[in-house]
Amino acid sequence: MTAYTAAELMVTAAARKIRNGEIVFVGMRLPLLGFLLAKCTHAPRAVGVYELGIVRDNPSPRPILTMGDLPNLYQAAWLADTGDAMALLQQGAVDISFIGGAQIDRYGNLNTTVIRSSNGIRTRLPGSGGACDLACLAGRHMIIMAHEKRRFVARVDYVTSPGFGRGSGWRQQRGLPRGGPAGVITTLGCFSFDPQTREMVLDSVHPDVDLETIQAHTGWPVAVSDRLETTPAPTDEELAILRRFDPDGYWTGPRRTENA
Amino acid sequence: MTAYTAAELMVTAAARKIRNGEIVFVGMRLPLLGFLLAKCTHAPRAVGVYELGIVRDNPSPRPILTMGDLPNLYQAAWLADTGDAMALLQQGAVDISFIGGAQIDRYGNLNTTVIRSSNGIRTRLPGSGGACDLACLAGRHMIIMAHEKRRFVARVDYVTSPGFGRGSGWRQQRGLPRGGPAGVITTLGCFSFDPQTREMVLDSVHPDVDLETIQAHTGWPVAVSDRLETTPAPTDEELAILRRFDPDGYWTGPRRTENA
Amino acid sequence: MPESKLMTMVEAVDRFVPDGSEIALGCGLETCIPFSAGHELMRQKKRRLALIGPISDMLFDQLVGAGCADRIRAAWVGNVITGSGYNFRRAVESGAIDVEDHTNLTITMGLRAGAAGVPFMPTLTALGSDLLSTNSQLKEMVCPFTGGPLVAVRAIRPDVAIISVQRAAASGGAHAWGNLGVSREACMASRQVIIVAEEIVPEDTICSDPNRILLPSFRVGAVVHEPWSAHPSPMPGFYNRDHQVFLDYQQASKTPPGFAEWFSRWVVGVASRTEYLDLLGNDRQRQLMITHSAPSVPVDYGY
Amino acid sequence: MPESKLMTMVEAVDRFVPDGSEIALGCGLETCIPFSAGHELMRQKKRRLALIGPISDMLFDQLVGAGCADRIRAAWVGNVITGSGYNFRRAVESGAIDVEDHTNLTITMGLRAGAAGVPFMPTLTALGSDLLSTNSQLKEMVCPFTGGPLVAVRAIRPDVAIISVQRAAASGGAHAWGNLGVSREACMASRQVIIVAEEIVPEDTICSDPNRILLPSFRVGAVVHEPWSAHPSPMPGFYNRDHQVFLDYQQASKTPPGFAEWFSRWVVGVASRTEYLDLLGNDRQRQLMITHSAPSVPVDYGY
Repeated sequence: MTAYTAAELMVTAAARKIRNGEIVFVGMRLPLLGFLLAKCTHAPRAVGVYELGIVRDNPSPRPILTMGDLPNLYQAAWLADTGDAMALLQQGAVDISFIGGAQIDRYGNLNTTVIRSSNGIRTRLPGSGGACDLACLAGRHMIIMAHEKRRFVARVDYVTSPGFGRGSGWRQQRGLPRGGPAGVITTLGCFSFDPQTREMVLDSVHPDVDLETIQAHTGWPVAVSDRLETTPAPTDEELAILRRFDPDGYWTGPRRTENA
Repeated sequence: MTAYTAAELMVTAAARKIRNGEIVFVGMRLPLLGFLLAKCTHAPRAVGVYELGIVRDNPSPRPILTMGDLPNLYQAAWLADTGDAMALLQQGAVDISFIGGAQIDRYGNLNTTVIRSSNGIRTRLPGSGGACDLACLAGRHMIIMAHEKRRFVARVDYVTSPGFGRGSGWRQQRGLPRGGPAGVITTLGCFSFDPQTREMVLDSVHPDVDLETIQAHTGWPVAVSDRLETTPAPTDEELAILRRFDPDGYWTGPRRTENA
Repeated sequence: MPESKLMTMVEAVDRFVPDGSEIALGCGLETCIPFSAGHELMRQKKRRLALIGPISDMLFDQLVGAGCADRIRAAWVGNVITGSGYNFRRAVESGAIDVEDHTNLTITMGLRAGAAGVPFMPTLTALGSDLLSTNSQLKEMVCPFTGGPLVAVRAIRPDVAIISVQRAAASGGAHAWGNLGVSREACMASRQVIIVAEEIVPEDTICSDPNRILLPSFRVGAVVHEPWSAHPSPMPGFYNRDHQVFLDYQQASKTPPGFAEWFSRWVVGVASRTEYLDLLGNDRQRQLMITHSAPSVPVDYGY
Repeated sequence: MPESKLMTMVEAVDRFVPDGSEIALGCGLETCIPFSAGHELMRQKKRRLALIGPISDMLFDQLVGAGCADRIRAAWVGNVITGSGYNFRRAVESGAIDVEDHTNLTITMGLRAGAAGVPFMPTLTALGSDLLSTNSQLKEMVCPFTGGPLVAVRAIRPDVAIISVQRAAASGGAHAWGNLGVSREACMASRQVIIVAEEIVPEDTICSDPNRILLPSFRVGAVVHEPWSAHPSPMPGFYNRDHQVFLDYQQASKTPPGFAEWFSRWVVGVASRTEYLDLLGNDRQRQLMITHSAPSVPVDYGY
């Protein structure tokens, strides 16, 4: 079996969440690769919608680093306005999306706006971009993020992208028309959300990771599935495809730039 | 002097209301010709906006009968959506527009929706189209219509396109952001509106028409300007241009189809 | 190879327009009106349709005359160069159809709301008009920021939009050009879209210019290849408006027997658009075809 | 012959962007970002600008670092392929700038409201988020039809939009292609528009394809001819994204002295875009130019 990086494992896990024929709102960074991987494996009929105002149903003719790269526009299925892409989302036409975050809590609420540390220092982050929209309006969304204790907190400092709020019934009360986080893919494991309590539940741990490590990096007592598994490793085929799309390992290699 | 039809006189009077450089929302029928005439005479920098989603700043290369005729799309300055044309209007970017009507009252309110006769019979008309929008949102609008007693009524049966409502201050009270009718060009004369009372005032009578005829065809006591004039006849140049754009006299000839 | 959505007009109308549908058509207002689709709706005796469009030149009047519609959601129904639509007038006056009276702007905002996926959009038009009292889909409201009065237009979400365009691929990717009217909004607001194309072209032709694509092909249900589908309205790049047909229809539709005669000759008297074109004649078609070509300067989408 | 609006970038920025302007730029989000205009704003030491755009890749961070802005109305400020914008972060943390936090959708709806001429537009996004409590331009409201909760986004009307496009005529008619982001809305919502074009072409080229025209030319104040205006962002039809510049800028901007060095070399160290390109070098430009041409299939606007 080929050796792989944590990012490659995460992208592979993300790609597997896309069903064939689904409309996928493709976010920045790792999700770009996850969508391409799904298209080239089990979900050839998946369609990608990009916030720049792009719809694609075929892979770009050469690797791209970001969605605005010109190969991503070549022979696109639609080039339109950001508003048109967001309209598909707001209508409920988007089945699945992927977002990241700097902070997350047990209900999948995400913060990418501002961190307040205990000594009163604020750290300003880039903001929502489309993340809040995807969290509010996609049929379901997957969260991909680094698993660190400062990120997995009891309560996020700012709700940029609503998850399940304070738990059961909260989204309905706030008037969110649909959706909610379907899972979290971290550098250590994969989580889903309990259908009743809406709390994050550990479904799988990545190879060579143990439960204690996950608990140590999580700011609340982790709920664990009765059927806890080991996250399946990327297959050789998946790795080959990923490396075709990220030949220099910019997103999935050890050289990947980490940022909040 | 060349002989001319009533419609030619009316179109000429309408064209003269367009100032050079103005943004003109060009309605169906006679206004199509009025705009072209103005462009070719005193207002070469006028720009035409059409509800189909067309902006033109040059005349079409051959005569058109209606705004959707292909010569009106050729080398247009913008081909876009109806919503884009209406957006210019809603923003307040349109200086002047022209509309017609089946019924009008002394405050310039227009009805193109339904006529109720005294014996209870309803006559259904085509409806607003863009007329209500132009009456609500253009910087000013001109009204062009046949002058008949059944059309010039004390009170319209239905307000399709608001004029000055019940008079002074009414538009502001209803929240209309601007505008109002600037004048009425009929088959018999030209009217403006009193800046205080907002009532229609006769400014000019067409050649060979007298005041009594106008009063006889108007369902309220006509207010007459202190400086009543005779409507200036179309010049030979104006007529030549009109006939170039309406060579078969479809809109301005005796064969013109009259419709509510 | 993407799935082909090519089918005949008979099949597309049969499959995607059940009785009772709310249907947007004539979204170019005066251009690209899908008359051929309208005539097939009449031949299939569709009933209780709600017709949606700002202005559909004289197509709505024909559908009303044929008894297909019981509701109209429009800004204007008539015959653009002649005025009144006589079937429409008769049907409203007899109570056979209901009218939801819009303005061009209110119906546009309603479709834009449907397209954007929001339940309404605000507008400044129609304040002070009687439309506010006769159309329940328009409501006066107070702006949450300025405190001033506005009109809220309820979102319009047609069951199906039928759009005549110049060229399409079998997958549903379609190029439309000229004035677009409310075509873009209607496509995005509708649950189902039928594309009627003058030409079927390879996918590559459509993807060579993705900015000109009308809507994502996954929203298209059927692609019908039907040349001259918009006659007598004009189709940019193909044929001019056939004014005489509008004048003739005005005369014919003045009385119910006149309309019946027109209907039996031009609609039920032909089984398809091909037969309609035979009846129209080659000479007439030749006269209408564009003679001054004006190609666009290409752009490059390379990398 | 229509009036020419051609002028230099120096003149356009001087004339149409007074201190304190609200300015939309980077409306393509990642593509066609008008970096050359941004650098001229910095050279002219513009102050107290409000920067408007969903995402302007790293341009907003540069303008903040140069001290040009005191307010940001945006969904995301950073450097797309590397993450955080360090000048932005420092400026917010020190209180030097205010941020009006949007999402891509709320800022789009705000610009669409401005473009449509209405005081707000409703959206379903941001419900339950903290944006509602920190951004006064977002207000929860009740739908007049459904009774359900919505977010009203106040209209955004920038004083000026600066848009980098592929080709324009002297009159202001401009062709833009590729993903358009919020360019159309921003142009229609803004009181003034500056077009920055890779190529100046005859009016006929623009009018040969009126559907591709970005906005009516009477809304354009200035046309600036400036090749490579968007570098290092990509310009469809001309050049690819220069990723290395974004990586280098990330490193440089981590500290104020690093940023100062970058600024003195790439902004004030050059008097114009021409000098910037000399500094960048011909080889670099050659590497970025598109090598796979993909022309659009023309359409016909004849009659």
